[in-house]
Amino acid sequence: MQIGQHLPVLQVVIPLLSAPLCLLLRNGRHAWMFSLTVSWLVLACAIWLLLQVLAHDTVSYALGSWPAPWGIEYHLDHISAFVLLIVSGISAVVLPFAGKSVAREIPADRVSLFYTLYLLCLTGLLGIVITGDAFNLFVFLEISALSSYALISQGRDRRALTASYHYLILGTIGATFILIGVGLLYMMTGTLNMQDLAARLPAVADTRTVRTAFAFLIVGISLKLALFPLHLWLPNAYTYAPSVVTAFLAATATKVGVYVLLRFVFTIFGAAFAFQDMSLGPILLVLALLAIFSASTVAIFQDNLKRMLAYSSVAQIGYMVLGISFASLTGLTAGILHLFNHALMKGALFLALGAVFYQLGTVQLTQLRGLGRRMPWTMAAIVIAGLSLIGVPFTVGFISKWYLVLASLESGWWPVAVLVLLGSLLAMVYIGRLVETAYFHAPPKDDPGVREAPLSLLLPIWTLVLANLYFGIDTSLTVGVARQAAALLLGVSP
Amino acid sequence: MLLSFLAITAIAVVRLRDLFAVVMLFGIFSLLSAAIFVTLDAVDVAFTEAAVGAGISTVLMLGTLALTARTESPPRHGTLIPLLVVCITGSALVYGTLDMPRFGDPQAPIHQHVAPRYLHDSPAEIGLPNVVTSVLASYRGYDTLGEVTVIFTAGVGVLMLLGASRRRSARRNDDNKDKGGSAVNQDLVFRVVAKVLIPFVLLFALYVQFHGDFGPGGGFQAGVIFAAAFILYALIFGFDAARAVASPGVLRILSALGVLLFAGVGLAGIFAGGNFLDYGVLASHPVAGQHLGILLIELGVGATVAAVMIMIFYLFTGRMR
Amino acid sequence: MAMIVDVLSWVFLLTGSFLGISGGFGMLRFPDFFTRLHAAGVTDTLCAALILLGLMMQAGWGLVAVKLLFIILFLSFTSPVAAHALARAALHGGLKPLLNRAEEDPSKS
Amino acid sequence: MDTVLGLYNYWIAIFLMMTGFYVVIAHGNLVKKIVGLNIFQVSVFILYISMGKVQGGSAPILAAGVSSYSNPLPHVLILTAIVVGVATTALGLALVVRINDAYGTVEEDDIHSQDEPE
Amino acid sequence: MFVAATLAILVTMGLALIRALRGPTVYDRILAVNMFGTKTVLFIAVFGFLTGRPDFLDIALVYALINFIGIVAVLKFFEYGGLGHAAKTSYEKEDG
Repeated sequence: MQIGQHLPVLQVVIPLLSAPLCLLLRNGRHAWMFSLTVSWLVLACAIWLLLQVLAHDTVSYALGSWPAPWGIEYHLDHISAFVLLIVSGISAVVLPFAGKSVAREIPADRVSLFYTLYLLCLTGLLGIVITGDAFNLFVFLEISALSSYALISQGRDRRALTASYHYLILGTIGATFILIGVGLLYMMTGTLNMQDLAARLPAVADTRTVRTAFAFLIVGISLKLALFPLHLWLPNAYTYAPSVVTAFLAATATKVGVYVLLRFVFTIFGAAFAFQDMSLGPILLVLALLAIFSASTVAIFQDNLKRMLAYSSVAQIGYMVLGISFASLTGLTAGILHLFNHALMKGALFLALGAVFYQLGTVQLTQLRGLGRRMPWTMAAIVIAGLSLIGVPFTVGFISKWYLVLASLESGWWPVAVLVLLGSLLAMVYIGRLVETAYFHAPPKDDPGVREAPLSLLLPIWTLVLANLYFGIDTSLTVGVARQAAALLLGVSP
Repeated sequence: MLLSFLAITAIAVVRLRDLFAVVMLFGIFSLLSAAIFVTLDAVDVAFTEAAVGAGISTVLMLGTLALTARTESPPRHGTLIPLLVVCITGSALVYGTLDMPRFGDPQAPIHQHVAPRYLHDSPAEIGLPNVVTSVLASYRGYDTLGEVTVIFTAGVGVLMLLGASRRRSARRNDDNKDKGGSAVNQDLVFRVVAKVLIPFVLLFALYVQFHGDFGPGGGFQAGVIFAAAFILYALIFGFDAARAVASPGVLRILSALGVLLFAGVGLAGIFAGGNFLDYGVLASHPVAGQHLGILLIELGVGATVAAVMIMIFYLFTGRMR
Repeated sequence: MAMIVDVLSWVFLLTGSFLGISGGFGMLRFPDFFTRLHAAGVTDTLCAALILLGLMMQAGWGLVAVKLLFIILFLSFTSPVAAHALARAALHGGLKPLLNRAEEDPSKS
Repeated sequence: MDTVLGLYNYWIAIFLMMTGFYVVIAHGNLVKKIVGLNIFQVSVFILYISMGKVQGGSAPILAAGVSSYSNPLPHVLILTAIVVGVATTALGLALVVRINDAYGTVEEDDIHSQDEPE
Repeated sequence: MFVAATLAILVTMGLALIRALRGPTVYDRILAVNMFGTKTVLFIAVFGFLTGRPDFLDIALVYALINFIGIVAVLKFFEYGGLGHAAKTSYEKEDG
């Protein structure tokens, strides 16, 4: 038996198997240590897989040894390996943080349940990314969705419950739309395997059924990834969820949504169908720009910092979709890059807010006055990650903005480039508000004596912050993989 | 004809404000759709829909109603926008149907491409008459693993939401209520009938579990029936009596074990030299291996489903005052 | 012999169907709950038993017939019990005359 | 006419879907939304099963003397989807119960008005 | 002849459905649902014979079982929880 050969399935099955084991562990601390180990193991798998993909271009694995259109196949290429790395990497960083944070935010008798759900959520997200079967994607989508509903509902505020409920309703509608879309595609081609679908679709592409399927899939996926008019579930869900959950989901769930969009649009339907026949480009472009501006503007007026960052997430998803909407090599590269970069910065920001919440018990802007001196490390992390969000040079944010501007100029849409820069300005305003309050306001009179967060919280935060800086300077790995992935999706040479 | 019934029921569901009636109608809706599945040859699906939609879902909805309010207050804002959204979506779908293969057309692409292999080769490759079971457990076994995981997730999620901290107080109330007695509990007729029926139902569940290879049925349906027998027991003899038979702790372990068994069989495939979920390598002869594998994973499915369903039922009823 | 069984089964089936429909009409037309319960409860079991018996004769001896027998047995247990419990619950809930009265309302019970 | 007959099943399924969908988005009662969601999903199931039907075919359980079977694959998919559906329902209802505990109501409007002052 | 039986069952189902829709009391609806359930059992049994594959009676058995459990559950919950109070107002609304 060779482990290397079974890696694709182990990547998903390890967390899947450990979830029920975790349920059997009654002690919260054991459950945490167990999940931590599992998560690092998963990260190791993901790195190994990325190396395999870089060496062989594609890796596939037939589950149950049944050949592809009959059985379910795992199919990996650059982009899926890259997203796997993002998801498992973020999880590996978030979990060390979770130990203390969860112990404070979740009642002791539910901690092991919490980690069970966390592992299930991880399983679902990994399963979505790795699968090569359209229906299997739906099943894993539901695993991740159901577990995230339950996780979000564990926030302390009672509004976490309603937020989770709304997410459940909208998420299920989205999933059902995807189900309808997949069903229609199946009806026209007789297959569920993505490669096979891609091969058989062109023959029936010019039918109304396939067009409807396309529309339903796009709407369903957009609901899941919170594209502009369908983002309504996101701000509340992220605001009221426990800190760890927010950080994990914000950095991974929507990214996986974008991945699914890429997968369906480029691999299954093909760029020609999506962008020429269905004119997806302009639609996405307009929605993305609307997302950037409306969400950034709303973010400026938020007093709850988590909510502010949640709106900022909606805006950032806009940037990713913007990159996709160009349907050019540079545009896609920018989109995929931003996928990675945004995971880093939002992960760092939400974790830092988690640390603030851990010490203060609130994330209201007004309560943060003068925090810059009391929690210097945490606030410094927020500042650096915030700069990255704005897109200041030497941070990852700059890289993705740079490629976005490049792509829009390449397509000859210079107004879009200007708008991207204007969007950064808006980000500057809301991050600026935060910095101003934290550093230039005197601390409140009734000083509660806040101190710096413990090391075990700071370490994960700073890991992400340093990654923000590192990948902002040394871009060879990220840009290289993103360009490869984009080329593969478009079917051109890089 | 049945479809028209369905349409009428659906409209009634929209219009009625009495949630109790809505749930009853939903039960009818479920039964009807299951009957339609039978007419469309999907016997396994009908089996599941009857057990799940008409059984579990309805019971859960009733439980929720008992815990919350019974009537819906009239809507306060306009219904125009939702109506518009619905119309647009609906017309998009109708537009999409225009190029569809006609209903029942044997020449449609789905009957030409992947499915024929299941119908023609599965007797030789797997050796079961029920093709649905073959596809479910072997060709697309991984989907089924995902499905079990979904159920498991739901179980853990509900446990997280409704379990733990508040159970103790709720339970005490529950005790009082049981002693105070309701007509169902005290009714001799019910008790006698239930005593006679429940063993048969359990037997039937076992039959469905192991007969799934030949007729409609399998682990999932058996799990639901098993759970149904328990629910019946709990309803008639009181929740504490049921808890004495299967305590929540046991259920928690059982639900985890089911998933572990399924995934374990998959891993066994790897250790025996095949791929994940490859049952063919589990025994000396591939077909025998398939049989063994399917038997085991169906057991896993049944265990998890039954445990989770009973657990969810406990959690809902445990809150009743 | 086969002929007799055949005819008998048709008779059963038709009688069962007739009972079913009449029960349905009774359920629809009768004035209050208890009369409707009467209509439904009385016909339901017999209708089911007759139709299933008819089917059994058609099926001949075998697994199918055994299953049908089980269904008959099951229905003949549950159907009257359900009707009985329903009537009891309705009485319990204070549904004596045509209109309902909630039990906990002291002025009416 | 042929078109109408050939697509009748699909159209009814679509009509049901839209009814369910309407309930979900237009109604404010949380329990009813879940019911609507269920109807929505069940009608998608009907759509799937309809496409698997073969005229003159029979249930895909192999037996001697039967030659034409309906397509088993949609059945398998829908079995999975039903399970997913009930899982969602259970979780959704559990949330409703908790919301009722926290707010004392299951009407969306009342919940909004309770949250607004904060 | 099976066709006749099927039709009869369908008609009865329709009648029960109307009663379930019209109410007016909860008990009427429960009764209608119960009857509907029994008729579905019969429908499935007869339909099996109609199409010549009567091996699927398991489903009918499950229906009968689920139907029974449903009724018991309704009655049980009905006596429990707050159903009694809310019930009154809703009757009045619908009667009027």
